[in-house]
Amino acid sequence: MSAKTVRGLLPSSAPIRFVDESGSAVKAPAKYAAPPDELLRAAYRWMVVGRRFDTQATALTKQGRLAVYPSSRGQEACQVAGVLALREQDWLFPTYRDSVALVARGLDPVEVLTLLRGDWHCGYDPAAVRVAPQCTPLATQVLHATGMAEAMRRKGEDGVAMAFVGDGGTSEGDFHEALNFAAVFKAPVVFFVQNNQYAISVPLARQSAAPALAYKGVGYGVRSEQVDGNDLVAVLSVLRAAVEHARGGRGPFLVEAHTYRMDAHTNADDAGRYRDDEEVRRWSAADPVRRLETYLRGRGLLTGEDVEAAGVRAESFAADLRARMNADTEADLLEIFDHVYAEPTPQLREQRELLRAELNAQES
Amino acid sequence: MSAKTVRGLLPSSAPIRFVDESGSAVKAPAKYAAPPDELLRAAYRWMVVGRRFDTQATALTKQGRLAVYPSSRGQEACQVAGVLALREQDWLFPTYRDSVALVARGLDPVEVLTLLRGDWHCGYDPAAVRVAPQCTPLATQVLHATGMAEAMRRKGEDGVAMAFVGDGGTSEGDFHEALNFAAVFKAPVVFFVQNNQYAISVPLARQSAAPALAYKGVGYGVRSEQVDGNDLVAVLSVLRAAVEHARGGRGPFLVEAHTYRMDAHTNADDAGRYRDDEEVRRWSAADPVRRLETYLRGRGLLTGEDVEAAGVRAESFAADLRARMNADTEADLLEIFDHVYAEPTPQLREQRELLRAELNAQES
Amino acid sequence: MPTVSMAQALNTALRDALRDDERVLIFGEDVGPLGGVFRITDGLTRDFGEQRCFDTPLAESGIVGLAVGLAMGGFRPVVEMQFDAFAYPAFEQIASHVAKLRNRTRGRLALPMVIRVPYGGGVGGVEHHCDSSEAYYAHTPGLKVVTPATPEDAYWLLRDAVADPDPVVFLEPKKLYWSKAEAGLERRAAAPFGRAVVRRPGRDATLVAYGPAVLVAMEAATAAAEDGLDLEVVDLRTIVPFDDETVVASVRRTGRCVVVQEAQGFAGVGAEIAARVQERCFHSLAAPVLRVAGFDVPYPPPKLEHAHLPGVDRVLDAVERLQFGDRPDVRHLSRGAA
Amino acid sequence: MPTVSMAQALNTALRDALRDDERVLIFGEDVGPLGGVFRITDGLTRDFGEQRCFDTPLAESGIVGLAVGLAMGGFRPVVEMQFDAFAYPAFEQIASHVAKLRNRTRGRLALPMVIRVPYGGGVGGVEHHCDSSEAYYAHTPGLKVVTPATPEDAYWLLRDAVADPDPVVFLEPKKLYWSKAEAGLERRAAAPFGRAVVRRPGRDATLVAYGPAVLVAMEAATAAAEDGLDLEVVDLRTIVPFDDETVVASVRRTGRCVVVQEAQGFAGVGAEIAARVQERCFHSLAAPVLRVAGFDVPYPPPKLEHAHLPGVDRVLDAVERLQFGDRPDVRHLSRGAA
Ligand SMILES: Cc1ncc(C[n+]2csc(CCOP(=O)(O)OP(=O)(O)O)c2C)c(N)n1
Ligand SMILES: Cc1ncc(C[n+]2csc(CCOP(=O)(O)OP(=O)(O)O)c2C)c(N)n1
Ligand SMILES: [Mg+2]
Ligand SMILES: [Mg+2]
Repeated sequence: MSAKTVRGLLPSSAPIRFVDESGSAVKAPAKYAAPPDELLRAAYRWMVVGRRFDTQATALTKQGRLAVYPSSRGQEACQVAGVLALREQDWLFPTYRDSVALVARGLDPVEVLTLLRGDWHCGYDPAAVRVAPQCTPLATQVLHATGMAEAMRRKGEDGVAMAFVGDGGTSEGDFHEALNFAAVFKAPVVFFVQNNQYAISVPLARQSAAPALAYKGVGYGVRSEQVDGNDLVAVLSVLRAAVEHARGGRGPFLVEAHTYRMDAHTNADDAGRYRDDEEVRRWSAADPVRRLETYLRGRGLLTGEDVEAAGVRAESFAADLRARMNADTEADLLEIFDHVYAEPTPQLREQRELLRAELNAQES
Repeated sequence: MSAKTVRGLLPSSAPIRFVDESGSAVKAPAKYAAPPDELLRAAYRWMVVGRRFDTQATALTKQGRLAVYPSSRGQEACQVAGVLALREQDWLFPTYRDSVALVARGLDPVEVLTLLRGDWHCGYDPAAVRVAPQCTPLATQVLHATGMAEAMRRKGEDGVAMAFVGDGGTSEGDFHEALNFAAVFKAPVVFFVQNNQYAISVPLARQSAAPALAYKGVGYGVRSEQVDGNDLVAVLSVLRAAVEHARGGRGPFLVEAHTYRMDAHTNADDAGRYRDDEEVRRWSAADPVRRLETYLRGRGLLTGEDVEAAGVRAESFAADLRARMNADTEADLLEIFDHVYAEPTPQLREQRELLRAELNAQES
Repeated sequence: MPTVSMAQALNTALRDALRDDERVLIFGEDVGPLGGVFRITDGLTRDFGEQRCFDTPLAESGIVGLAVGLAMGGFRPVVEMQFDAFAYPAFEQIASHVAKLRNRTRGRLALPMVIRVPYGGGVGGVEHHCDSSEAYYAHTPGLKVVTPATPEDAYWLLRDAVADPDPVVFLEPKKLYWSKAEAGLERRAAAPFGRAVVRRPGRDATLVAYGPAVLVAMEAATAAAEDGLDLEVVDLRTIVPFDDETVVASVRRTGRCVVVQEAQGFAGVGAEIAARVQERCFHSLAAPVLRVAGFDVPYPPPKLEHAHLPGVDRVLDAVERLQFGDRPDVRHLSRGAA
Repeated sequence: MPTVSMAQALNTALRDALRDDERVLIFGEDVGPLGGVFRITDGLTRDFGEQRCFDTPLAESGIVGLAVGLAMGGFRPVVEMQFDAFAYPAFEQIASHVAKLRNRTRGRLALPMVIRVPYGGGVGGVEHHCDSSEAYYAHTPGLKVVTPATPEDAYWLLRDAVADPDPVVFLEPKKLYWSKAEAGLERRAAAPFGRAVVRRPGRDATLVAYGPAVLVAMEAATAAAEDGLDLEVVDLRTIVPFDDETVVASVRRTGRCVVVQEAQGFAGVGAEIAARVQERCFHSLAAPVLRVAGFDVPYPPPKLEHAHLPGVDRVLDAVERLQFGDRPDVRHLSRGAA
């Protein structure tokens, strides 16, 4: 294959940027179009809601309302851009850290938190919203996304699947197998790596020696790009290009977004053990919400009123979530037997009877 | 990371060649040194022995002396160069197809064929010869090689591990994980992909959409190269550079050799089902043994007498192998219990007694 | 009825499934033009096209993970793992996703897919090619686990598996691939999915077996009959769901039971059968439920596998230990070997 | 004797192993500066340096495969799988290599390594974080499978495992990590590796348990004692090798047996125990060997796990079904719950 083909697959040597940390526009390569202004305004509103959702979920966890919560504070540009780059017919394959993306997809936040709340299922109907259950076994969902993309391709639909995956997740064998399958089948799937610099406590330098994770694409013949993950405009622009590349039948696309996990891995984690405050402070300066706000204000696309309205909307979103999460739910213990198979096996029927008898005995 | 670093990792855009198909020298990049003449002459002799060994093993299989045999006819340049690039202190991690490499490493061919003969162990003492048991679960050995390289590095030894793997094997998750671990730990390991164009019946085009498999290295920060796998001089030169790179503490190296599996996957396979004779004929023209012979003769490094002597040596090698393989061996059935653990568990002792009683009953 | 091999029956089942349901897709390593290393998919690419039966890159986790996505997208994947031990790379996908997706979506996403696994030994295979891996799957809730012992069952159980709304691990006993028998593939006479069958009625003891061990049990029963011992043979057919009814009814009747499996015994499916039988038939049992299984060693290679594989003699030895002291009508078994 | 938690005992064991044998290496995901998500490796990197205890990239097959190579190269790797279900990606390396390397080299290459796996539920973990995976390993010849139930055993069995010439899967019951008990970590009083212990002697029936279920069995025995029923509790400690002697001696004495395990029951280790016990103690048994196990469902989430986990009541219900009709001295159990 020609050197030109190889160059066409490789990412830019530095992350794509449209807006710098001060909120000023910088020149981006011509091949990436600036997203429509209206979309940027919508993205801003979702980011504000997303950030508020995230702090609310963290608070609910402290109150014992969630079993665990992995915050994505600091990654809102990625979470929102990932979703806004998709159309309704497209599928999203999120990880446990992508609740904000699900919120931006329009899912009921209470449903989004069902699993983390301690229930046994994902809360929403995946097929109805075209969002797979949030996935914990790392990188496994990247293959499912590839399979779904291939399903859509085979059915002649024009849907695209987008798989979210973390920097740590790229080390798993499934990530490799997914990129390879997608490339060989030319499946319309976008692999979106949120490189937030850590896999729990393990920093990127111990995760990979690659020039950048985006360089993984060429080894599969997958077109790749890297982007400043705290620049909403850049992430959205590049992901839109990636999605249209896939939708156009040109195969998969890999995007690495360089971002940062501002909070600990989850509420149960103690980030002080492995990173210093100084690093966190440095990344605060790159805050994606403030950056987009400054940029949009600078371009006259956002007024003080808009900002205030977004804040108000986010607050009422949080209040509603709080109220509904504070309501206790009843779980039907016997339902644990009902969805293991389409019909319970004779063994499960017996076990259900055993539990039913126990519960009856307890009640009487 | 700079564009220069990335370029430093990428392979040449075309496979490295020192000798073309007609046996004439061609210009290779200066960074790869021509191997010493004496080594080339030794390589020739091993290739002749290797080819004869291979046809002999195939013949023994037809006679029912081997359970199965995966031929590497056509891949002798890879098999021999892989071994000659190593020193005694280095470790080799072969696949099932690399018997010729083991022969070139100086192992007793009868031991090499122990497993394929239907016995339950690899035949030789891996630590004594620094050759791991030939590995069947694909790409799993690539991780073992990385671990061994890491062991040697940690012990301050200057050994290198070389993992052989096929084109198909590069699709497995373990291949990915091994390259990543090796790069992060800077383990002195050379990944040597014998791309023989097929994984059983599956051609390369269905295995990967990469520009070449050698492009997989950059995604891990692993220096990579591709080479004409039927040009012994090129394979040996590049592998020697790779091994010295690793030995010098500069981390792992990936080499892809483009070659061809002349025979079916194994004696049990029917290649006619998935490839045409025309393709096989085309590759015959690239025969590595003849190519090296022509080249060495052209350079006056090989005489007709040498060629004849090599043939004679190969014949006696084969005759000896034949004779020893035709001798029946006695297997001690009870030994199947002896090496499951260092000491058999009480359960295994019981089971051993059961079998012993059965065998005694049969005898009486 | 025509006589067919199990391999032919399986091939026909896949063929008929492709014909009857356009959502069915067959893929895996070498299942395309080659027809699979055992030729179970022979001719399917030729006859149904690459869109329906195709080769994938070489990665088992990838194959199963792709199947999960395709099933979520409305297809019915039937994937082949080339050999038992080569399904292990897919273990996480199988245990954490295939088995659980229905449950973790409260039944909203079904996962109708079949994972075909040629398994077991007795074919002179080298290392890693002869594992009996049924217990790993049977122990994993959410999977159905099936293994046929006759060509007719192979056909119908595979049709059932493909039509099933749940994921099925379909274990094909390699050593029976070329065994032939009369088989009705046109009109169903085979028992329903989920039911065991009595392959041979008998009064004196029950042999419970599945997959490759059924043949051994049948041969043992024939041999025992020569000694006047009337053994019943139950073939499980599906390990999950398990047919307690048929097994229990048999053992209650005969009062004695030997479980036969090829897999290493420790914590295998045979342990489950023995445990269940004694739980449910304790007061009918005249002797403990005995197990005849492979040894707890890595599957041995061609030269040694005969020592490992539970054969007729080992089964009859176990039957002999069933304490027939209370049954003077049962003569002591006298076999050439003993 | 000092009182320590199981987590502390494990940490001390690793510490002492690092101190006593320079070939010992500890690695895995987050085991370095963080000290592991359960802090079992807390302080080891600080005290022994990165060369001895370090983080790896995030890939379980990679971790185990690397360990194989390092063990071949003379080290004694002790690797951590972060949670039970996250060991599944390493299943091929474990089943096809870790378990088999000694055998396939005719004993020439030993593979002394430990795979530590925090396992089981009862800690409010979300999906994929609470699997009981012991049966997968116990069914795989070539592996030793250990699971402690007390801090003292945790220490000594882990020391034994690290010193063992064979690969050991060391299963740590998550819900016991913070349970405290007096433990002699200086001078060994703990039973040898491979031996079960009678945790509580009793006359009327034997409860056989291991890992997290031992605590439940002990509590059940205490509760039963109030009803005048004297239960013996046997703690297996090592599942492989299995200590038939201790188990059989107990059941022959008591004549009754209930096996308690947290894992889903079907084809689990409890099935093996039940099968073995009835094989070996048939004529001593007054009732079938019963099993109390997790249900055959994917492990349920925090809100529902209490319904799934075998608790004291479920164990006592089983004991009650042990047909004490012949024992008028045993009073009918009367519990609040029943
Ligand atoms: C197969 C597997 N191994 C281990 C884990 C435990 N685990 C959960 S999150 C995590 C770190 C993931 O890091 P990354 O992919 O970078 O995603 P992030 O959490 O930073 O979003 C680990 C090790 C898991 N969920 N799955
Ligand atoms: C994990 C695993 N999956 C499947 C197989 C079955 N198998 C044996 S060889 C082979 C093809 C390997 O192709 P390649 O890596 O190109 O090596 P080659 O045989 O061409 O030397 C397959 C699929 C295996 N041995 N291991
Ligand atoms: Mg991360
Ligand atoms: Mg190949």
